[in-house]
Amino acid sequence: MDTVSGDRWRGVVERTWRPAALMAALLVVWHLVTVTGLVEAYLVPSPARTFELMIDKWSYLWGHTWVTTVETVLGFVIAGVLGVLVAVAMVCSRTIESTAYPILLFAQVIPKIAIAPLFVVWLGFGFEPKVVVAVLMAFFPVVISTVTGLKSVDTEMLELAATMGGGPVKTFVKIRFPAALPHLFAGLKVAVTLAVTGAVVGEFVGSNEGLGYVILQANGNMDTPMLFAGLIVTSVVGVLLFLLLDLAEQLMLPWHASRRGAAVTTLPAKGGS
Amino acid sequence: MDTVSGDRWRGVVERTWRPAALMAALLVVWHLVTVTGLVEAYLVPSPARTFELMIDKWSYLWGHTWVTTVETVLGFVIAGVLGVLVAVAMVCSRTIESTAYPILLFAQVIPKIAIAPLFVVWLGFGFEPKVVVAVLMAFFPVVISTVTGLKSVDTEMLELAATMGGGPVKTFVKIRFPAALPHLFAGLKVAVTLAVTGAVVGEFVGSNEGLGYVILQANGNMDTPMLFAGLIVTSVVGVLLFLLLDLAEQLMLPWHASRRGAAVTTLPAKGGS
Amino acid sequence: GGGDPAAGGGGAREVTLTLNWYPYGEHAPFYYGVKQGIYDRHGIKLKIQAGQGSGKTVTATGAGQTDFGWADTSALATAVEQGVPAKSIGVFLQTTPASVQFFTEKNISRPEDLKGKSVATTAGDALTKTFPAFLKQNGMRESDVSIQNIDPAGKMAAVISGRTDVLLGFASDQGPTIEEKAGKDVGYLRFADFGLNYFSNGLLTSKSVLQKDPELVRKMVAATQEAWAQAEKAPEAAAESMKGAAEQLPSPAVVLEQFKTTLTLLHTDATKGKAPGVNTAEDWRRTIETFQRTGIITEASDPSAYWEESVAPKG
Amino acid sequence: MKTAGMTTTSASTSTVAISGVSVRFRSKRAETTAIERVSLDVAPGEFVSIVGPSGCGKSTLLKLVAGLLAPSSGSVALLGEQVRGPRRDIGFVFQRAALLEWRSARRNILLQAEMRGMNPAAAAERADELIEMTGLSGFENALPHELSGGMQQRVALCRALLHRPRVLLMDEPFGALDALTREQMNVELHRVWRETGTTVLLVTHSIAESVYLANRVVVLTRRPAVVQEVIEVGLPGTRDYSATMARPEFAAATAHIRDLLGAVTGHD
Amino acid sequence: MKTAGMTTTSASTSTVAISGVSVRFRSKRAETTAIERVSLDVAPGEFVSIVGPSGCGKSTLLKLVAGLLAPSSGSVALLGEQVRGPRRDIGFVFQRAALLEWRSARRNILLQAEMRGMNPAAAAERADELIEMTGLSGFENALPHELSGGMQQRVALCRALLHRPRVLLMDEPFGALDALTREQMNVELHRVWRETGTTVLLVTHSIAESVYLANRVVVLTRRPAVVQEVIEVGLPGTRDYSATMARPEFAAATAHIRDLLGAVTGHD
Ligand SMILES: Nc1ncnc2c1ncn2[C@@H]1O[C@H](COP(=O)(O)OP(=O)(O)OP(=O)(O)O)[C@@H](O)[C@H]1O
Ligand SMILES: Nc1ncnc2c1ncn2[C@@H]1O[C@H](COP(=O)(O)OP(=O)(O)OP(=O)(O)O)[C@@H](O)[C@H]1O
Ligand SMILES: [Mg+2]
Ligand SMILES: [Mg+2]
Repeated sequence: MDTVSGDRWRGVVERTWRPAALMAALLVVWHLVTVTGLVEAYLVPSPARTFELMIDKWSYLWGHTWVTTVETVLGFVIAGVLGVLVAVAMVCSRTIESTAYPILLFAQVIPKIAIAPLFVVWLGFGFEPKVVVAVLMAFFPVVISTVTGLKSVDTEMLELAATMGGGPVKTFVKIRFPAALPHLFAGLKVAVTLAVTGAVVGEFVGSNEGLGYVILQANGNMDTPMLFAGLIVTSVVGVLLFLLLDLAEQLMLPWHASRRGAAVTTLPAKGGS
Repeated sequence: MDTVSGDRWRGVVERTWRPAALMAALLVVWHLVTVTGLVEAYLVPSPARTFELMIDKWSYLWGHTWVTTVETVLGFVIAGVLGVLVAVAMVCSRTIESTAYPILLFAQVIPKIAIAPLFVVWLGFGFEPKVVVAVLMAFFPVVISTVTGLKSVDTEMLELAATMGGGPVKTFVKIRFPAALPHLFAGLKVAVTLAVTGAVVGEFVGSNEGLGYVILQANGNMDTPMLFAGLIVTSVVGVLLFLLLDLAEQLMLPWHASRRGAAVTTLPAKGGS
Repeated sequence: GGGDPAAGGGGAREVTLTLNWYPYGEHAPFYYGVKQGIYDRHGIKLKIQAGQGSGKTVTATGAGQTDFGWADTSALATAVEQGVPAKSIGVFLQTTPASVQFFTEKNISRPEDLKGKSVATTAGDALTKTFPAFLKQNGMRESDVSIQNIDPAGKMAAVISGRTDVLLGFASDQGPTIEEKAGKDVGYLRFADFGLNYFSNGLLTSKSVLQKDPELVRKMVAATQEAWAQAEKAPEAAAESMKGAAEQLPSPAVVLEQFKTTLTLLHTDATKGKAPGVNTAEDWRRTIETFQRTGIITEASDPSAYWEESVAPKG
Repeated sequence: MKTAGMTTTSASTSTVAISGVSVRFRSKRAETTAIERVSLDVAPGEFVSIVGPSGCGKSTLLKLVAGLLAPSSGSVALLGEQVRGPRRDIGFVFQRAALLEWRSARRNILLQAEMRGMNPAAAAERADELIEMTGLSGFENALPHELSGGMQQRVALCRALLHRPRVLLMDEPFGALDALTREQMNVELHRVWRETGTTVLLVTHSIAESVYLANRVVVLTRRPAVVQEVIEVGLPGTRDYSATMARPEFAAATAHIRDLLGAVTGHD
Repeated sequence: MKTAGMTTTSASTSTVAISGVSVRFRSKRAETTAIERVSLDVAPGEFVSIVGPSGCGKSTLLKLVAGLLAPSSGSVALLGEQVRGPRRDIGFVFQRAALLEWRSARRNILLQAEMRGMNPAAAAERADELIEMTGLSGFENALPHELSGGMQQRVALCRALLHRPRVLLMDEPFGALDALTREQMNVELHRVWRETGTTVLLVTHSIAESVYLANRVVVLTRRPAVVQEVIEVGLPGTRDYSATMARPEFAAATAHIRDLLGAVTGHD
């Protein structure tokens, strides 16, 4: 028991020390670059000032962070569910696939900020337009990945399913979908980062709260410490959501080859009980 | 011979009529919606006016389209190459993977439009900042997909490669990379649409040319026909680039299951010579 | 300056001017000046670039990405306080075009009428920061109105659609556009008419250009003043000159309207009758005091911190 | 048309009725005729083995019967009904194990029950029975990549037997098993067949196995596969393994099949 | 420590020297001991067959020799060198064909040459020779999914033979082949072995095959696999197929192995 939890602990350290070291290195570079005047303060503030501000204003930042996080999560969940549904429809029917693709592409490629007036007029200034923008941004990677995943299922498995007569729904639930999960997760990971951006962009369009508002205002005031604080917090939200997904992937797909680690180095456990 | 080319022709019709019909239907809806005054002209122009404008100003639009297309393609290519290289490095070394991930995530999550002023200050109003934004936007999906792809190679194939002693480079070139191609293409497809958005967003920030310039200016003047013309052209650029990738995928991966079509319905050819 | 032998034929030196925004009526004199050869005559081959907000223009100017900028004085003041090495070389819009804009059907004629109204603003811009002072000046509090931050393009749509009652903007910018789009008359409450005036758009450059090539700056100021003076005399021709110079413009009627509105903003009482772009230190002081009072800057410095008087010909 | 004469007229009473079926695969490179005008009728409860050279079209034939492939010409009927699409009234063991890599051995077997909506408790009991029978006890919860090749094949076998199908199509189901296990499986399969009256079509490479288990052995030629001969195995219904092997009919049948296949001598 | 005595001292002259090797797999669910203190020496140019019940650890043993798995205890040496990682001085036929689905049959075979940087022209010639030998002619350009199970296996065989390896590790390489093709392959393999002096380790389920081909047959027990007995096959070097089968030594050896495996009777 002791050794197991010891192992686990060592595993956590193992996995975190490198990113932590990197972060520290980046902080040092940032510090040096600003202290030496290589980059001027009106462009990039010093880390000290930025973190000072973050501590001073943490409750202000926290309030806005919460708003953005809720929008992001909501947008991501909707995009995930919708994206999978659309992908399923596209895989089921060539007609749907060939008709839906152009619309999806269209919706994907349009710069969301350019249709801001439409959002403002149709959806107002509340919660909804931000969630909509987040959904629009996050939707496409989910669809593309899921379609790819659903289509790369082994054909023999599908033939087998057909002889079991489970029908399309059961075949989907028990075979196609689980087989597509590794692809789906790759799509979801991209999607969650885009959902964050979407929520922030949605806030750019029209909002009195959220990190987008903080960033925009800081930009207007040339308040670079606040701008960087906003950017850092935004990134942290994105990174945390991403890591949550990564964790979910590890829990749900222990079987997936990409989690099994490198091939050739597989060593059977030394010793035993 | 005749029948083959006939078949091919029928195939093209088969594949295009549905999207075309959908486009037509959308145009009709758009027309009706604007003609009946359901949506006001200051928000959505009529298709007739939009296309009229597109024809009138085609050389103007074409010039800007060309600029954006070049930025997009350049950004996409750089993001693709860099993304694959980074993914390879990440798959090769756990150290690189765990250190690079946070940076990548960070770079991905930050709203580009918020840091775009930095690009303008550092890189000016020219070509470069747009390409940089396009690269930043398109980079992440390529990395994520490639990593997933490279990791899902059958472990037994890798073992086999090890017994052939080809070394990591040959194993990569001949086994891992081809096996990852279906994943990679899914990533590239998302990336190319994001590269378009990236280039346009880059142009929003500071530019005298490109579709982002056209769109933002139209937005400022509430020149909705021009706005929609810009959006349509942007989408067309995105869709065309996407289709090019799709074609490349079909040519390069004829073996991939997702291209082999549905399993159970595989029919051996009727008749013969 | 100007002695650079590599700088094009005819001795004209290529110079970039980055505007505060995409070209609209206010910028007509620059195009007019180019068309009339005024800049050429001063040895300047002027290249006009669109900008994306005064703040970015000031920063880009300070960083040397453009030779000259055309931007709002409040943005300049903020930037200077943050350490951006940029300086004004003459404010041309000495009366602020800042105004509350609305359809006349809303029956707003005094600041008090704004009570209970929703106001579309843009987060972080100068108007939004001076608006509370405008309200206070007129015996109102911020809580009397509801503020809504919206993207610049969304602001106009919000007012036309009725999502908000009024917007904060430049009288020389949005007003004529929404009037045309909605087909309804637009009314203005100009800050300047209700006891709050400060400097608006003007010409600026970086400290390094000022230091290295004061001669070029002098030429630029002189040429610009001349261009504005000429344009003032022939507003139609000036507005006309924009046609073709920039493809995507508001309709000619809107451009003219915008420019005519601009012309009403060129002078304070102190500079009446002088050439456009000639400022007085007293006016500068008053503007700086206002900026400090409204929180655009935290500490007021001497006008010389923001304004290089030496390059401006006394007119 | 020409093949009509070869079709027996008992189609309506046959469990499997293959009449004049040809299959042509067309790929970019070439056209392969896998099966050429093959006709075969299998009576209810009959056990038919199919042997033939590698690549001749045996797997193709089974897929035809299951409705996973459509013939280029000719027709197939199963249980009196024309085969037009995948049929669920069968149990199919593929040549490859085709297991879901994220399901344990037991849950791979139970997939059959889940897909058919069988009673879970009954299915679980049946699964345990089959796991016991195939010697997989102790590995119920192992994932496919933790199983040996032969174990994977046995899981696939259990899966096909779980729902006691009326028709069993088996494509080389014992190929990855050692001799002893294979014999045990043969005996078990024979018992299951005797007890349940299932109709079985078995593709095998083992001549002994084909004769031991079947009522009839169909010998196919090289590609394109044509039925070379159908051998009636005159062995008694209940077959003790060693006793059967010792019978002269057994020896005669295996020798004949070896000759047909052109084998130099009697190794399998 | 205890197993040291079991190790023969000829490690330095052996091509393969397995000494006191155990392999334990640990998964979340359970710990499986696949191999328990197995020792085996294979002399240069020797042909050793390995037989044993399904799931006993035969594949595991071959992977140990190839350096694809590290033993939990004990050590393995190949060609006089300790095995510490994957070894390239071998040819390996896996139990599954493991073909690259995007390469044609021929290009799958040539993968071996490309990975090793062999002379392309010579490799191509050799590939054609092997394709001819294994009866794959006409399917050189077919993709794996267009090949039958047996054909895929033959492609894998060709791939392993392409570079004329000094040591050949084969994991049930003929399992998906029909009796006739299997015999032909046996004869071919025997010829190749005779001519090249390759050292071969062959895992097979066919007792006849194991005896026909090998100098020695290693019989493993049920899991955890222990070496039950090593049978010296006293057959002459050059072996005519039918003549060999008819020899009394052959009959004796197969019967003995059947007994060891606990088979009820002589079916394989
Ligand atoms: N999808 C396909 N496309 C093209 N050719 C195919 C396809 N499937 C099978 N074939 C060809 O059809 C022939 C018969 O294949 P099949 O798998 O039925 O052989 P088989 O008798 O089962 O052989 P084995 O005993 O080796 O498994 C082979 O020549 C094969 O190449
Ligand atoms: N990766 C693994 N993780 C856990 N257990 C494993 C793993 N690989 C093999 N085993 C176990 O090791 C034992 C031996 O497996 P192996 O594949 O060597 O058997 P085998 O003798 O080749 O059997 P077969 O003849 O069926 O192929 C089996 O019980 C199997 O479950
Ligand atoms: Mg087959
Ligand atoms: Mg094995």
